[in-house]
Amino acid sequence: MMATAIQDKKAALLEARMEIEEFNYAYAETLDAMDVDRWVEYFTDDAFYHVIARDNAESGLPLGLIYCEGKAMMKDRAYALLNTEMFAPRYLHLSITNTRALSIDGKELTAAANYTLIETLVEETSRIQQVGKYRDVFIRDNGKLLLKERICTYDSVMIDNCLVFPV
Amino acid sequence: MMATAIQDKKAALLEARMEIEEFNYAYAETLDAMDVDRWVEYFTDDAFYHVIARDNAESGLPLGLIYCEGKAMMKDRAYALLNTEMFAPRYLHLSITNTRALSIDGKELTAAANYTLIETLVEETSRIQQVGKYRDVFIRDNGKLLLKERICTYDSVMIDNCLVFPV
Amino acid sequence: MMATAIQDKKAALLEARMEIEEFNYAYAETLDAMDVDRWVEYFTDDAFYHVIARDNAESGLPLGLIYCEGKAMMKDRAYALLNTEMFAPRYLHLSITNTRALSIDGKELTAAANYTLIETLVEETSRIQQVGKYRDVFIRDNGKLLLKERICTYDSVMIDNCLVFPV
Amino acid sequence: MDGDNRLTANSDRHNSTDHTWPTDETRIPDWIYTDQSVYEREIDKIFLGRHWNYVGLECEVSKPGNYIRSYVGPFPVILTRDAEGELHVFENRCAHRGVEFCREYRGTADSFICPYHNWTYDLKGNLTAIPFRRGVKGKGGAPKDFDMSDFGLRRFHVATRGGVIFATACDDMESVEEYLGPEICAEFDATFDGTEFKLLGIHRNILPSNWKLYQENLKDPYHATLLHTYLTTFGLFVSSNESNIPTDKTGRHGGLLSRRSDGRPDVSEEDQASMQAFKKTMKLHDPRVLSFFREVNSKWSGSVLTIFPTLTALRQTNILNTRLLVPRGPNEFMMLWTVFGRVDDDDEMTRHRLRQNNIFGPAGFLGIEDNEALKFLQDGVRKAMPREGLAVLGEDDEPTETIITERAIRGMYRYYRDVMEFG
Amino acid sequence: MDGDNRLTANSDRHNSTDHTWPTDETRIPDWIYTDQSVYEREIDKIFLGRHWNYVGLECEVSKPGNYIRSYVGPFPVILTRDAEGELHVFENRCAHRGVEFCREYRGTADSFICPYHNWTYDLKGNLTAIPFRRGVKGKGGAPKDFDMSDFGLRRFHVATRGGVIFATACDDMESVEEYLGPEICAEFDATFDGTEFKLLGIHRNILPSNWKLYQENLKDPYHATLLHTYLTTFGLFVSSNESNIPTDKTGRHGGLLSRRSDGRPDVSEEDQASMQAFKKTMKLHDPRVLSFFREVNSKWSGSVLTIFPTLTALRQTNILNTRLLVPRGPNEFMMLWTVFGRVDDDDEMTRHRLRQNNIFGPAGFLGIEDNEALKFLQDGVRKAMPREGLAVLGEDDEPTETIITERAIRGMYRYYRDVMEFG
Amino acid sequence: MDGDNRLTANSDRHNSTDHTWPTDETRIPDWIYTDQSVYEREIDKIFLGRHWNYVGLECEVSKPGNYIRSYVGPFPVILTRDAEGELHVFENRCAHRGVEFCREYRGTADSFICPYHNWTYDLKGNLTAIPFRRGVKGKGGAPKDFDMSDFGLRRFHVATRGGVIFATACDDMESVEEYLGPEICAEFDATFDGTEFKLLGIHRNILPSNWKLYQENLKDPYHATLLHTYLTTFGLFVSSNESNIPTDKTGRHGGLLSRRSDGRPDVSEEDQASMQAFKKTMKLHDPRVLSFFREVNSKWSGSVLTIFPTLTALRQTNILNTRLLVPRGPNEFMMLWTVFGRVDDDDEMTRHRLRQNNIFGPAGFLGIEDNEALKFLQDGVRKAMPREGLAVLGEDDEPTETIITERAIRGMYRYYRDVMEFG
Ligand code: FES
Ligand code: FES
Ligand code: FES
Ligand SMILES: [Fe+3]
Ligand SMILES: [Fe+3]
Ligand SMILES: [Fe+3]
Repeated sequence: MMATAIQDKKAALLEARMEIEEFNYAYAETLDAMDVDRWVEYFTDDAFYHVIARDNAESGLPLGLIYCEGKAMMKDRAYALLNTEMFAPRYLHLSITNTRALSIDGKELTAAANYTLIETLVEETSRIQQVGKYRDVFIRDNGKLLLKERICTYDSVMIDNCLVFPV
Repeated sequence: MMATAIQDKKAALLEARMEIEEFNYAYAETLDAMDVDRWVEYFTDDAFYHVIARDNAESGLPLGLIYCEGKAMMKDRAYALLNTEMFAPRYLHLSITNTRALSIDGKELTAAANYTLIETLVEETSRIQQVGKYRDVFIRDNGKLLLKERICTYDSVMIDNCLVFPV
Repeated sequence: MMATAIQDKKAALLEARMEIEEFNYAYAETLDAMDVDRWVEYFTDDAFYHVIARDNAESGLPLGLIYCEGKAMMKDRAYALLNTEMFAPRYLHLSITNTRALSIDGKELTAAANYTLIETLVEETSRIQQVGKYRDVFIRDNGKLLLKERICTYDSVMIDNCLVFPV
Repeated sequence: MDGDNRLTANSDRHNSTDHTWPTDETRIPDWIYTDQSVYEREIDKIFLGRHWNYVGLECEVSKPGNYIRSYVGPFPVILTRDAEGELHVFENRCAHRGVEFCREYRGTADSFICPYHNWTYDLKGNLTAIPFRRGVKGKGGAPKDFDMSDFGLRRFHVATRGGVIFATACDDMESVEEYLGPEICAEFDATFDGTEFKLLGIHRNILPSNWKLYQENLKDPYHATLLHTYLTTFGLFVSSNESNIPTDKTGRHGGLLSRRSDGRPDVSEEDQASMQAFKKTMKLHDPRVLSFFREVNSKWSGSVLTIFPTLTALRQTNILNTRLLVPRGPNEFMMLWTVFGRVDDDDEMTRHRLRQNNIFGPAGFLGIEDNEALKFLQDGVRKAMPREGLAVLGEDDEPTETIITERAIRGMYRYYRDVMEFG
Repeated sequence: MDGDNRLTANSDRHNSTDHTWPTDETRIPDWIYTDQSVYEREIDKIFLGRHWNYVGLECEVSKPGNYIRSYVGPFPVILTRDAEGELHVFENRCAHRGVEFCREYRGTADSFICPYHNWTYDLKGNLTAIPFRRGVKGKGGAPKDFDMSDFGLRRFHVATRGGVIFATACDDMESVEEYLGPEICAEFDATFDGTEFKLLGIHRNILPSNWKLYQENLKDPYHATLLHTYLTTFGLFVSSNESNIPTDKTGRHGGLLSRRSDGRPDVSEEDQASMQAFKKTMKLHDPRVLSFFREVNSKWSGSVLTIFPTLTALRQTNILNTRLLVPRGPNEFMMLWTVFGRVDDDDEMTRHRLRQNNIFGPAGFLGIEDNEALKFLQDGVRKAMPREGLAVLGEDDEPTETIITERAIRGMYRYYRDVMEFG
Repeated sequence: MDGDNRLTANSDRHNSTDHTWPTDETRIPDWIYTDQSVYEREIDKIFLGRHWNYVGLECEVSKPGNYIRSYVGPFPVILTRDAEGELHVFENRCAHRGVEFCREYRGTADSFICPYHNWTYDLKGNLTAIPFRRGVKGKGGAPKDFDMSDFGLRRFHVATRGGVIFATACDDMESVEEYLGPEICAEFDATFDGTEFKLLGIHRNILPSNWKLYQENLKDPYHATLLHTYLTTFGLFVSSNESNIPTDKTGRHGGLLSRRSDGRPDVSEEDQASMQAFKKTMKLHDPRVLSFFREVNSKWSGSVLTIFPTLTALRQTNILNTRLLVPRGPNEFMMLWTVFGRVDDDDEMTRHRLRQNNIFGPAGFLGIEDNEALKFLQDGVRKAMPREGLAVLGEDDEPTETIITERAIRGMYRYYRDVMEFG
């Protein structure tokens, strides 16, 4: 590519990263509030949301801790969490760092980020519940970004009891 | 709003976020250096600084772990910490992530962020001392941002011994 | 300085910070992948890479946990890690936050950031292996940033067994 | 009423150091869940005793040279398939200085080389090489009479049935079939029906509770209708489903069998009253999660088997998995959860299983609730003033379709008390 | 001098398994702070013995249906106010399988439903409902003769005074007034004077030290002038303040009473010499923190009461709080710190209290220092070679206004040794 | 072969509560690495017994008033140099209530003031001041007959040799020279040759293994050629290097001495076969790391000394360091690693040492491997079924240049068994 083309690409990716950071920080705040009904709205109708242990992912095993094909499945999970699930009270603190915009192809953006979920239970100190990486595909839907795919690969494969909310 | 107005607002908020990130990162470095005299200078004279446990906040209980009405009280705390307090040597590592600019209204900005304070004591490994969220009101004082209000609501309501320095 | 000059400087530093964030996030992903061969390429040939305990640094003691004078030493470390070292399988999660551009002087940039390395061992939960601060000198080498110096001063001076990969 | 249950300084607070079992069989003492010496006794009497310990599935080590890390009770072992296809289970501890040498979850190898001094073992656990065994320049090395065959890795007896692999330290152990007994073996064979399985993945988690509580949980039909609103609401399991709760004659193994009703569950008003959490109105946006493709020759759409001591096997509609319980002291255990399908599944069937597994697992609608409930339970027995728990529901001679019962729990503890030789 | 205090292999290192109390009452053995068996003995002899255990304030459960999680010694309990306004304290442990069912810091309810099988308890702790008690279709369920009134939650006797709530397992317990004794009760009543209180919030922290060290700390007037430079510098407490240190006749309870001098403290040169940390020059930028609005009928502007075993009550200028010590083994305790005002406080008075609380609490100028000092102290007794600590200052028959004294500490341990039956 | 090493319910699983030492000296029991009571016995018999415990180097406290935190066995102590330049080692625990008062890694002071009540100690550990000792206004304070000289900090006997500082609780201890014995003392003196050292820094880490395993590791020439490919590949240590492994006559101390071959190592085909990790081809991009400036009067370019109980001293080409092992129970120890040069090093020599230290340390090519291997080893003895480890290589009367040997390990445990009085 010519130097200027490279510069343009760099500028576009930087701009995209800024926008995705805005998206991710809003996303995290929605989950910290356990507002899973709104969480669903960060995705396209046909979105694929997958939370997968790094050891399974690296062994080519498809099992997901959470595996949602399409928004409908996410809605069902949101409903179940808010209306049928029994779990201890907890505070969630999801920090998203190292956001990277990797490519832009027309309406489609690919991106990556690190996430760290710190959970605090009643009368316990705060502890790391899960760390992992997002691998994302965004699409731009009249000016607004939506997740078409979010693959959450987590390092914390030995789960401390259970993961209640999505990451 | 018209599309362009929305675009302008988005652009303004993005710019504000960049500026607040600069502010927050400098703020964190000041506290990691335990330079509480300089910490005071991040606030307006009439600023309100409140560190409150999430369980108290959510129960509508006003008690603060730290409760400073105005810079004068912050100065007194800074003086006490540096001149009268006895505590074990420690290293502080305050990371501020997920910074969000929420609104701009003339000179006044509202914002939010996540913070994680990792403390390291002599001959101990590093551990999470406190995680929480900032809810901020900034004002612009000839070009410079100052905190008019910083409410630090912490998840880590079961405090590990004590919190020595502000967050 | 005149107001505009200050504004220009602020703008330049902000732009530099954005660029360094891009650099740091790519750097972190390279290390999380344990791709130390590529890690070496983030540095200039004469770069100085130093990982030093905060207690040594603050006592003026020069001993480094890792001490590399020039890229050649880094290459040797990379080779040793990938070809001769025995260590348990692990997952690395390096998050870099609070990136700050501190000064710009011609081709040379100084910067700082916080880093947090979370390590996950087989059948163990994720834990903080090391937190610390980068003090960096970047140079611009036809459009591309390279590290001329990265001093990693870590708070976690009581190391949990050993540090296998650079930070 | 006031004055009842008044706690007094001399009300029943058992000294957890004197371990006499309550005479009333409906009472279960706290100390079996929290006492370190009881835990150590379990190691000898149970995990190294006359029992078959589940260690893995054949589909996890399908090819010669495949191995996985596994456990017998709390002891780390390696499960291998050697070049001849034979399965072996041996300790993950070097015979030299004691290194736990295998640190990978799974892999393929033709030998294991201990990292410390490179002593080498074959896939049967035999010691096959010692570096510098003859020394250097004739100096040093192992004694002339050193016989490597005396220093292999201690191995367990191995047996398989339907692709499920068991190990034991007992030399004159009966067959798995006899061990399971006819009632449970029949249900075991219904799930592990001889077709070849395909590994879909592993869930791993640490539960802060005693390993026996998990077996209890899956022998407890009572909680399913009350804790798991998700199940009841969608008729995967309600009190009106046709059910059966067989146990083997010793009481150590059990089954929780249910037949899914078609369409909306029929739950009587009276039963709904008992189920405070019952929700009539919930409807799935994506009902595929619950679709059921009949794949086994059994009337039961749901089969949960609890095989003493540390295996649970689940077949729920099209979910297939096993869970291995790995004790880590009295107050904690690790769970390795192996999810599988069949080799002849097409992609859509595989995706169907993956979708359906959302219901279970450590982030599944049932997994969350069971794990949380067991944590609360361990907190109770660990922190509260000692008190005997109750297992009073149902009768020991009741018809096995009775579901409001704790018969299977009582049965397990009758066997447990016996094998642990508690007076 | 060299040669003194020479450590020798046979110098006093007590075997912490033989618990004989030193004959010299000014010596305090290490093992009462670190030994597990001593801790377990405290549970029987102290927390479940003839003592009133503080569990909360009426303003925390002001309305019918209000409840909070609390503790009696290490045992989780629930404090409730029932529909009739009566207070109850009972175990937080289900009578069925043992679940710690209440996981919320506070709330309002008309019953407690255990999440595992939905057994239901009323606000008195009575078992009121068992789902499917009669089984389903006549099959299963609880035995015909199962009497729910036999399986309520074990409850403690409750008493209140001045809005402070106590619980005991002792059946023939004396009144709180008798328990406190006249000297301490008078000061208790001065703070808890019958006006209605308003909850301002709770501080929670974990201290890595033995619970008794906290009681010691607040019975120790000596440290206040030396550790807490903040206090001394601003004349909240200096050796020249008028003070009094009453104890009850058993020695288990104590008070630390002080009268604030107006303006700058008068500290003699000689005393300043003793206080290496003394700072003459410090001036507050915002003196409101120290303003004192007289609100109680007492000559004492500062009153710290240590009520055995686990309550401390603080009234310092306009700061009002209680602290509940929750032991978690010998080396750790949890502190629940209840800060309150009065219902008739106006907003400015509330803000004043909130500002003033900056001085105390886990991030307060005193809280930081006390918590750090106690951590260092536990580190010492836990890690160092065993050695007896000293409590040599003052005399047991000294005038109670003596402040350079450890009389109250000696008194507490005289009682402790006695009730613990240490030879 | 199958049938060998068959684990059976009654195969050797030692009850770790009965501590009888194996009769075969080539067998080492697990329980010395994992048993709490054995650990407590080590405190009395070893760390407070007739041994010199390393506490630091003179270059760490080079000036009057300098001090560092250190340890004798698990006990926190302070090492000071007083105004007269004399060295002192005393407990870090206040004689008053027991506070661990010194929390700084290092510093300079003329006294230590305990934060709790400001009791003050001089650099010899003498109690020199008690605030308000005479009370206030004649009230309170210490008893008239209170003699501060009775309440200093308990101190250890101190000895130094070649700038290395040792402490003991034994009153009639022999000299360091006698303690080391002629063979080891000679090598000790070769490294600590009387020149003045310069502190370069400290590495600190926690190893999840028993402290004795670290001594073993450095008495084990066998692992060096096999685990540390880095060493072998660059000829810092290969089986063909000239080597010597002396021990003192008791067997407790040892040396691992080697002479670096020039250029590429000469490794016979046969030996390479034994070294699966051997890499012929590796070449350094920056060979400065391995440059060797001869600085001591010794034929050995590499000298690792293991001084019982808790010192290891390393001289490897131009790397100089000592390691202090601080036990923290049977399963963990802390390592304080002091790296130094010589006062007359120029900047380039200092940089050379810093570069070379990349090879060692907790992120060094050897440090990583040893720490990982010892972690795996402790995992093995802690988690696996009890089994005796082997130390069978070499013979006790072999020539000391033999390197494929575990003679030094056997020697240490012969002494250990003896001093621990194990039957
Ligand atoms: S410990 Fe395994 S080879 Fe030495
Ligand atoms: S454990 Fe509480 S209802 Fe069963
Ligand atoms: S404890 Fe050290 S002065 Fe009181
Ligand atoms: Fe369940
Ligand atoms: Fe105090
Ligand atoms: Fe080594």
